[in-house]
Amino acid sequence: MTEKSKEIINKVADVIIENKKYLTELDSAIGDGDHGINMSKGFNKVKEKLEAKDYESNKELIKTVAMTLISTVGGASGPLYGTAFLNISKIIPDADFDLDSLIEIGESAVAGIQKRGKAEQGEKTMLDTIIPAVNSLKESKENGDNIEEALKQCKAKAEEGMKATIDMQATKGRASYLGKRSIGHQDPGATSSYLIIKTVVDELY
Amino acid sequence: MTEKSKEIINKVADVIIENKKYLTELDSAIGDGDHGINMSKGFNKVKEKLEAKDYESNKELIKTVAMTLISTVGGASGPLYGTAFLNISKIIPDADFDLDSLIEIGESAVAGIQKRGKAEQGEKTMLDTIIPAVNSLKESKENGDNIEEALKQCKAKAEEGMKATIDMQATKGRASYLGKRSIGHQDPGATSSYLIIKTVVDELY
Amino acid sequence: MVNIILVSHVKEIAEGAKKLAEQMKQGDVEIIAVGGTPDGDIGTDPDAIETAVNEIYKEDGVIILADLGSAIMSVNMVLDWLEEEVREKVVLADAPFVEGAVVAAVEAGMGNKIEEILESIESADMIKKN
Amino acid sequence: MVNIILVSHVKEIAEGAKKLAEQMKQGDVEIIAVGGTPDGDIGTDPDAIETAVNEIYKEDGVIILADLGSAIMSVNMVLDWLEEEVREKVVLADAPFVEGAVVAAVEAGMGNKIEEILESIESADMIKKN
Ligand SMILES: Nc1ncnc2c1ncn2[C@@H]1O[C@H](COP(=O)(O)OP(=O)(O)O)[C@@H](O)[C@H]1O
Ligand SMILES: Nc1ncnc2c1ncn2[C@@H]1O[C@H](COP(=O)(O)OP(=O)(O)O)[C@@H](O)[C@H]1O
Ligand SMILES: [Mg+2]
Ligand SMILES: [Mg+2]
Ligand SMILES: [Mg+2]
Ligand SMILES: [Mg+2]
Repeated sequence: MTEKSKEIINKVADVIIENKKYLTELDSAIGDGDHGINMSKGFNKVKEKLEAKDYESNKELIKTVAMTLISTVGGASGPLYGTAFLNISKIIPDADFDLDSLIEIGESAVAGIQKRGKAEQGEKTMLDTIIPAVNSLKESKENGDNIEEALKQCKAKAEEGMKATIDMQATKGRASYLGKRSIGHQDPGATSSYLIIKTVVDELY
Repeated sequence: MTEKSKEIINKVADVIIENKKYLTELDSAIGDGDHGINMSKGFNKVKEKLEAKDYESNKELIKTVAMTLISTVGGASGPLYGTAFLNISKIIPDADFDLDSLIEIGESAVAGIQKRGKAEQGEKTMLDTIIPAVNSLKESKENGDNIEEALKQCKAKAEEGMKATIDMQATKGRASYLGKRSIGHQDPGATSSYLIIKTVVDELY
Repeated sequence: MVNIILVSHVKEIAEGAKKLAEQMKQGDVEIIAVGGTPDGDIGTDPDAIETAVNEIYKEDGVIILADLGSAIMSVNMVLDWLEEEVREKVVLADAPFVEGAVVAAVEAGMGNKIEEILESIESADMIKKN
Repeated sequence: MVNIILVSHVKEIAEGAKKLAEQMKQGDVEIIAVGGTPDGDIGTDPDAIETAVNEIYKEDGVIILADLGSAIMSVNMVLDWLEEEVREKVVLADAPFVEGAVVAAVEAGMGNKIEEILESIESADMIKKN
């Protein structure tokens, strides 16, 4: 499974790098205009690291992703995504992911981001994409959906969550300096989170 | 009288420049170690300015001293002495100084320093030299002392005031960051004020 | 739109704070960094402060941030030299230097009034880091 | 004696604040300036923060000042990586960056305890300029 995970991460990296300009534009409107630069710096380095070495386990692979993002991103998204991946690395299995392990991965990510950023849902951050996505997986489990259906739902909810940030007022991060003026713009971190989730889902099913 | 004033200012400048190291050492103990550097920078430029041009009146001369100190000193003593001299320039007569005009000069200096620094006597600043010196002139006037006696007393009180700063705790300026630890050191600004007063007095009688 | 002057004892601090603030600014707020003595030492250059005020004074107002000691005294001295009409609209903020510069730049860029900006940057919350 | 780490988004701000603080310091307080990303952009380098903590950690404690956003988050992350014993003695201060650096350097140099220094630099009076 580590080969497949490596493929997914590489694909995520490509998507982030492709969207460098878009993410930076979003951050220019309500932040300091570097989110795309930060994220593609981080994921370029991740690609280099994955290239350079074979990884024995998903644990090791994801820990490398985490530490690389932490060392290279430079913005708040560095510690946030870094801690998310670090948390994921602690619980990620090497076997094929079932719905339970996907939920656990999602919850670890949320816990990591909240540990660092102390934000809740509704504060116009990446959590507004990720929390609905994780909740959707949990609902799918309750409903007995199969994994493909669950992933499809998850992606849809992530996108909805991302778009919902447009109407939110930021109360965490730099965008909060803008107060009400942050309303009307999509959050850059919520957008990069959607791109990551979408890519993972598309690669998984 | 402007020739004589120019001579006095030149002498004051020389004394300050001679004491550059001493004043800097005092400032190293309770400040940022630049008072001597600041003051001799200022008075070196004052000497240049006096050299370059003839001054028609004491007013014009002292205003030049003020503006030069303001432009070149760089530390708090720049605006403080600068505003003192600026105030003096507004009232200084061209005739020989009598006790009344000396008192007026002193009071203008104190008013200027207090306008800028909002300090009172006892806060371990240049005012602890200057206020006792001015008060001494006023007492001399009440006592009917002649000008030589008045100046002699004034100098003695200035020196006493300067030395009294040793036992004071600073509550204004950088030395106040040291709290109680500022006690036991003579204030650099009180010292430069004493050097100025002493030199003026010695030149006047 | 309110303009901003950053007065530090150290040139690098003033210019660095300008760089950080400008990264966040929207619209065409002007920010001038004034730092150090005329000969490049640590300290303050009142003439440079005066020049900065004259350069970017606007009816909407100017906020000055200063770090400490002689920077504060020099700013107040320069303010006293201004004509009454200009003087009223130039304010030395009771705000943390770097943190205040960033928030002032953002809010000025949003077109906030000088009183609103001051309320934000003079708040005690400005120094909370946790 | 307490040591100090200054973490800014901008290298010039961190180094300028160190310069300003060192002008006032007595005794042998160590101050490390950490600023910008590893590749010289505006931002934070958590690895450099970690290195700084390891370099100047002392039993007397270390005070960290950070300017905003990712600098604060990165510091807190690095603190979480420290061993319990070290962690307890390294504090991110709720203090204004430049103003806090100067006062912390003075008080650390005087041998004040970390709690005393924090009380001074976390006071709301630290941002008063008038
Ligand atoms: N406290 C927080 N909790 C969760 N996410 C946050 C928080 N602060 C910021 N973010 C996310 O980080 C994104 C900005 O990342 P980035 O631009 O890389 O960092 P910086 O703000 O340091 O420049 C925001 O769009 C937001 O989604
Ligand atoms: N508020 C004040 N009122 C009067 N004098 C002051 C005040 N603040 C500082 N001083 C004087 O200024 C002196 C320090 O001058 P200097 O070292 O040139 O400036 P800086 O403190 O900016 O380095 C002090 O010794 C003190 O006498
Ligand atoms: Mg950003
Ligand atoms: Mg940034
Ligand atoms: Mg000094
Ligand atoms: Mg100085």
